[in-house]
Amino acid sequence: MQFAFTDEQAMIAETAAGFFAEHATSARTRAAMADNGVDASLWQAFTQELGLGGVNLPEAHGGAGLGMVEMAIVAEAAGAHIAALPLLAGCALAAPGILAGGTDEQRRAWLPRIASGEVIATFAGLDLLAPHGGVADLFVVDTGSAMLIVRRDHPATQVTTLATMDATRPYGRLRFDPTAAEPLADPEAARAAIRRIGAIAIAADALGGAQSCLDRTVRYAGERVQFGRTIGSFQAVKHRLADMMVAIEQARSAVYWAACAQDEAASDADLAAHAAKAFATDTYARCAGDMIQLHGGIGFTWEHDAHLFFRRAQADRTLLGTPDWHREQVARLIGLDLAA
Amino acid sequence: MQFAFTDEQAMIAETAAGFFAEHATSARTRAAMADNGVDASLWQAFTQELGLGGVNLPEAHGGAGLGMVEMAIVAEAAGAHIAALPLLAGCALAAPGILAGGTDEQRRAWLPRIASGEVIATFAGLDLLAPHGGVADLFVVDTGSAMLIVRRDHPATQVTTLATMDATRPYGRLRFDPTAAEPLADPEAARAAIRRIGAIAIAADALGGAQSCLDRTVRYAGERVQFGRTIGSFQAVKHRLADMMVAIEQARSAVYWAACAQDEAASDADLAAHAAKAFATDTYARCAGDMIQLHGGIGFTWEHDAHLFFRRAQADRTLLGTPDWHREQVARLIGLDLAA
Amino acid sequence: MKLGFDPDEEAFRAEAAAWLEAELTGPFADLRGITSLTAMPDRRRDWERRLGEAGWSCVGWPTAFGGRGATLGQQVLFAEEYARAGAPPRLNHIGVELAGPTILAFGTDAQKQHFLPPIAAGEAIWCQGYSEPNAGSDLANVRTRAWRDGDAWVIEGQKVWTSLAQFSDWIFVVARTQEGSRGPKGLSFLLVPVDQPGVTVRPIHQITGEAEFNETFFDGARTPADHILGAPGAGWEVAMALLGFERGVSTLAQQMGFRNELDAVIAAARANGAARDPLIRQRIAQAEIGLRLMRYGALRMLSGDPGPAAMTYKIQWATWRRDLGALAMTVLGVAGEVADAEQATSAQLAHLFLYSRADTIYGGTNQIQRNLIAERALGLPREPRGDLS
Amino acid sequence: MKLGFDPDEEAFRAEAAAWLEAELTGPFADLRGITSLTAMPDRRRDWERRLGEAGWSCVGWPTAFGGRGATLGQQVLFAEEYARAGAPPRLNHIGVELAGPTILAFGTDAQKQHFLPPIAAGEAIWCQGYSEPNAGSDLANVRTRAWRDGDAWVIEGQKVWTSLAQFSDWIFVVARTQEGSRGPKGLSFLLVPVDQPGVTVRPIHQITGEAEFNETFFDGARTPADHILGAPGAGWEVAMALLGFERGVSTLAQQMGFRNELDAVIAAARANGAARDPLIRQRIAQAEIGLRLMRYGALRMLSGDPGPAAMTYKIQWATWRRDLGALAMTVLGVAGEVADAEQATSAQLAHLFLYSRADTIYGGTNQIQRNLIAERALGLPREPRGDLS
Repeated sequence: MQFAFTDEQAMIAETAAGFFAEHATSARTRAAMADNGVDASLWQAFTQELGLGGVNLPEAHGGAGLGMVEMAIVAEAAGAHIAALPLLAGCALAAPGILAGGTDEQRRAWLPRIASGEVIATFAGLDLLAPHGGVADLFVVDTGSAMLIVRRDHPATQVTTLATMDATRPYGRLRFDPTAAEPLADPEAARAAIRRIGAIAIAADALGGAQSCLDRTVRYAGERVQFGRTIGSFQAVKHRLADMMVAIEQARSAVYWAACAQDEAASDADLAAHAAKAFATDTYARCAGDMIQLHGGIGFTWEHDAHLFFRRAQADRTLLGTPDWHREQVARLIGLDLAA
Repeated sequence: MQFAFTDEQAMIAETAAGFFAEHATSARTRAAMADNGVDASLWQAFTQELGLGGVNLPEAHGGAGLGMVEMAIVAEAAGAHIAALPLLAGCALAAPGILAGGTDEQRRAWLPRIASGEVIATFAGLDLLAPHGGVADLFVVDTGSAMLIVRRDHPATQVTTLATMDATRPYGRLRFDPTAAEPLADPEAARAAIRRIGAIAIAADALGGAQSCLDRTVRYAGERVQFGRTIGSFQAVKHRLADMMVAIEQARSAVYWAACAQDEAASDADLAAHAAKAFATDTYARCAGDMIQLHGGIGFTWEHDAHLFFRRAQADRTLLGTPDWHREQVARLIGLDLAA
Repeated sequence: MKLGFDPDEEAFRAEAAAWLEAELTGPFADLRGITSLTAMPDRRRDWERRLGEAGWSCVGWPTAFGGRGATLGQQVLFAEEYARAGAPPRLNHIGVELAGPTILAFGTDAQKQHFLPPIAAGEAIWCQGYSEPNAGSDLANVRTRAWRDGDAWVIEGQKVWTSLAQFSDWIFVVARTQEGSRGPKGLSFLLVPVDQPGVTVRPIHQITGEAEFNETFFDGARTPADHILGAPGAGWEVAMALLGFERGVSTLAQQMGFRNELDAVIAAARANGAARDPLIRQRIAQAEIGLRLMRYGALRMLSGDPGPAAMTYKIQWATWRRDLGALAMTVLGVAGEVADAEQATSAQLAHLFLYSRADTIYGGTNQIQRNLIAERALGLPREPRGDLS
Repeated sequence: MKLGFDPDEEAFRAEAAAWLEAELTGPFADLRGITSLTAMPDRRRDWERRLGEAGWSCVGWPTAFGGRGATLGQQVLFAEEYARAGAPPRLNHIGVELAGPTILAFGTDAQKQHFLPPIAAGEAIWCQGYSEPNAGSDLANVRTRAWRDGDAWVIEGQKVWTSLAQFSDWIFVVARTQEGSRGPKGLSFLLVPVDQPGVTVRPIHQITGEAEFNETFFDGARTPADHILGAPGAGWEVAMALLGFERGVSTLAQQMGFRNELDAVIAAARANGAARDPLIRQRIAQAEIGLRLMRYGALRMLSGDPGPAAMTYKIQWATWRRDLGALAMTVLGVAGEVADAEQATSAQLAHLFLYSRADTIYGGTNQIQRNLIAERALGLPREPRGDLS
């Protein structure tokens, strides 16, 4: 038992943090938001130079051969900078689905190209809304029974990009011909992997975002003067920030518990993923809201980044199930339905 | 439209506040708590000298001929001093039930004696728990179908007084012979009156209690020194107290809206009663909890009155339905179940 | 205590309702149901004029200044009927509800005669120059300066969050007229025409993407010497009194807007089945209760002597609306986050979700409101001022 | 990162579990399942001695002082097995978890030899003398005085909230030894025997009706000159370091107690049908999540370099437990408010509801915790001290 990063994990965390801090600037994110929601050169650098497009895929499939903890580390760093890239869609949804439920052939066909960034992949559930669907080449689609691989380049495939509250992860609405789609061999395994890995990756994104909200607000509170004092000297502000930190530290425990449990195939891995998704995305929404509140008027302007966090926090809450839904799963898993 | 006390109502409020401030002292309340939950001489003074035992009963039945607003005023004042007397049990539950659903004979037999304090009356629902049941001479009992009048002096009637969290309103568990009980003529009318008037009276008790929690805590915060400052100078304390006041002022609107709506037989009288019960008792619980918190260690001692408020707040929450249950009734009444 | 209305009040209500219905199905049908504060400004200016013409613009004002001399009950009813009819947001809200009452309270007879009738007639649209980049919550930290130059005031400085300035004819400006003064002392309350070379209005884009607010720059702006409310240097008292008028009858009209928003949430929940979810039901019920309590709280305030309880209103409604925005998104789920031609409701509620984050900030943040309540209503010690400039 | 335990750790776990099972079905069966901190003190003193005898009292301490020299993982496992076995609350919690580690960290060799083995052997029960009537949240405002008289310290003053003093042999006292000093300066950390004429312990009845806490009066109390930890006047540093030990492995044992309480709530909800209520389900799930996150938060702290995150633990568990108390009452309804021979659970949960209100107060109120986090972890300005005495 050692619930702390290994040296290698600490190095990955440092590398990822540095990478996004340098490249995922507000200006570039806003340019991507105004375009199709992907900072293409960021994505290229991430997959090619950093080589982390397949962080959690086996080396045999072109990945880095690392685990969920490392995936969470990367997602946390991306979330901290609201990076506009299809990391969640590809690495945490589509690829794990293909890896867990695909045939060898399907894995060989797609996973190396997803890892390299050559193919942008995403996932759509019953509502046929796919994050980053507008730019995706490949869709894994849950029809309720089957799990299908749908290619963008098939003539029957149509994607309508929808104006989306979180423009760093715009949804596309998918139309396709099911008879032309290719089913995954083991839909249950694919579905389970997507649910669990997706939930943890979103939770990690939320953790990174929430921590940024806190960090930036602490900085602002130390600079902004009202009533002849920095606003960070007011106890109401201090306590609000302290409460953010309390929640964030719990979210951090949740994310890495869930990631570890996934890597170790622990018996509580499902419970942990639900807990992490519910807790971390609630925390993010609250911290992003508090960020706006504590910035006052300036936090309500388009030019300030606060609303980028606020919008992504909302997207993190609802994608793959709301916090209420995940808590209900926890209630079920701990046996509330058993007879007394 | 004039949503303020009339001169007469203001006078009743002043009289009631003065009466309870003088008589319902902490020492007397604690003596009643250690005994049977009734300060007998307080109850006698209230019914005989003040003549308010039938504040909301018609003069023809020995009452003061006033309405629900006046009843709420009195209950608020009693709640402000956590008075140990069967005001709720008799005036807001049993008597309104008999008045609304009883025959003329039943009304004549019991209402004047309840108003005068000669008979202590109470109410029990399906769980057969009656507030102040241990000292009651008369029970109105809801069996789910019938509403019965049960006399304590019948040989088959047994009451077990239960040690109760709120010892100013101890529950008695009733056992009785249904065949020996006397049904009310109109059980539906009795049930509706008890539900609505009881809910508003409890809400008024909660309003008075919450306001006392705020007043006493403001006073303490102005006296207690820590870190060389009165604790009331700390923004965290100030803001907590401000939030208490915000909630209490809403609770006040709720209680008197509900009381007026009842007196005017307004179409939203049921909704108002549910709203008042939910909001005011939530507010009381929160203010009583905050009172303990802001008093620090001393607020956690038996000798300090904070826990008397805290216990009564809990009793107010659950008697006649929890806040959640009352909100669910609001949800129903505003048509959430109608088709889209 | 009495919540019902008298027959003569009900007669007034019927008259108002009939007039509104005729206008809003007739010549102003295009404005019915509009909720945006920035939509169709020209037509809404026409509407202000029409209200003025028919005597429905400032119903509570004395008839001498273009009002209707309505009683409190009548004002309450008009506010409700106005909203019930789906009439548009008042383009001149600030003139009618804030500038007007302040001029009524502090103006000289000549000022009242000069300024009030054009407001009532819908001819003079007003906006508010309080906040500055370094005086947001700290309203008294005003740096905009003004000085006398002959028979005029000259104004230099910058205001921010000047809502609707782009449509306004007049702005009231709190400016520092006593050199070297600090805090609330040495300020004056000036009435300044917007359409002049010395005034520049620049929109601020807010998180919804719209530009309802502005920065307003004063660069040698001028206004006649007698366009000052109260004595020179006594502007703070005027400015604070004005904030009190925000808690007037207009709150009821505001609440009818909230009613529409809550109804939209309820409709969405019934449409998508969320109304069957017990968690959603609780939150909708709590929102319903909160809205009702705002109404009865407002009626208590308007009915007599509310005492310091009135100070609780701002934080109440702001918090309520912010929570409603969050509830709306919970009801809608992912569908609330995407623009979809079929879902007008979704766009309205997504806008509410974002926009309502400002409610707990502007006009005094929730934190400032709690300070005010604690200090002025509960008598707790004031926050000490620091010595950073 | 690794959450699982190694085989040798699991072997240690099995050994501990077997020993505990044997004792708690054998000679100490009467103590099994006890949760009250005040119940059966004599038997729990016997239990402390038995733990010491078998080397299970202070498993993390060096063997030289009566410990077992266990690794972190082993300590974690022992804490869990101890709670899982239903072993009673440690009567000497303060000695084992606070006094002992502080003496280990700050004591001289002679002090370690003198004080530690009796703790490990269950022979010396300790309590804590920090708070005073005017130094609750303001811990440094100590008025208890001590001075040297020959080869002894003489102590005058009053402590309050001295948990379990009635069962204790020793008390550590933060006293002002430098006349005229203020705040954290001039304090010393003294180790004082309780059983002497100069020490009087008087119970405080708390809102549950029990008397777990005490006032402790020092009226010419004496202790040998060398019974001081750290230098005279440097007691504040020792006192603060001690508070850090509250976040050690014992948190895991505490959490196993929380587990039992949450399980009682879940059992009650399943028994009375509340477990089918979606509102209750949400709150129970949230409590479950909160408890798990406390566990993993504690493991993060214990596993390495938690940094300032450890400061968040107190407010976390205190708030969690307070909320659990409220949830318990919601689950039980009116039945939770009455004592009923058939419902032992109800009494336990009603007690939790009342008792847990103290959790957010003692050991640093939630407000003080937020100050600490804001100032020490986030680097925000400190609250200014006032000049009232």
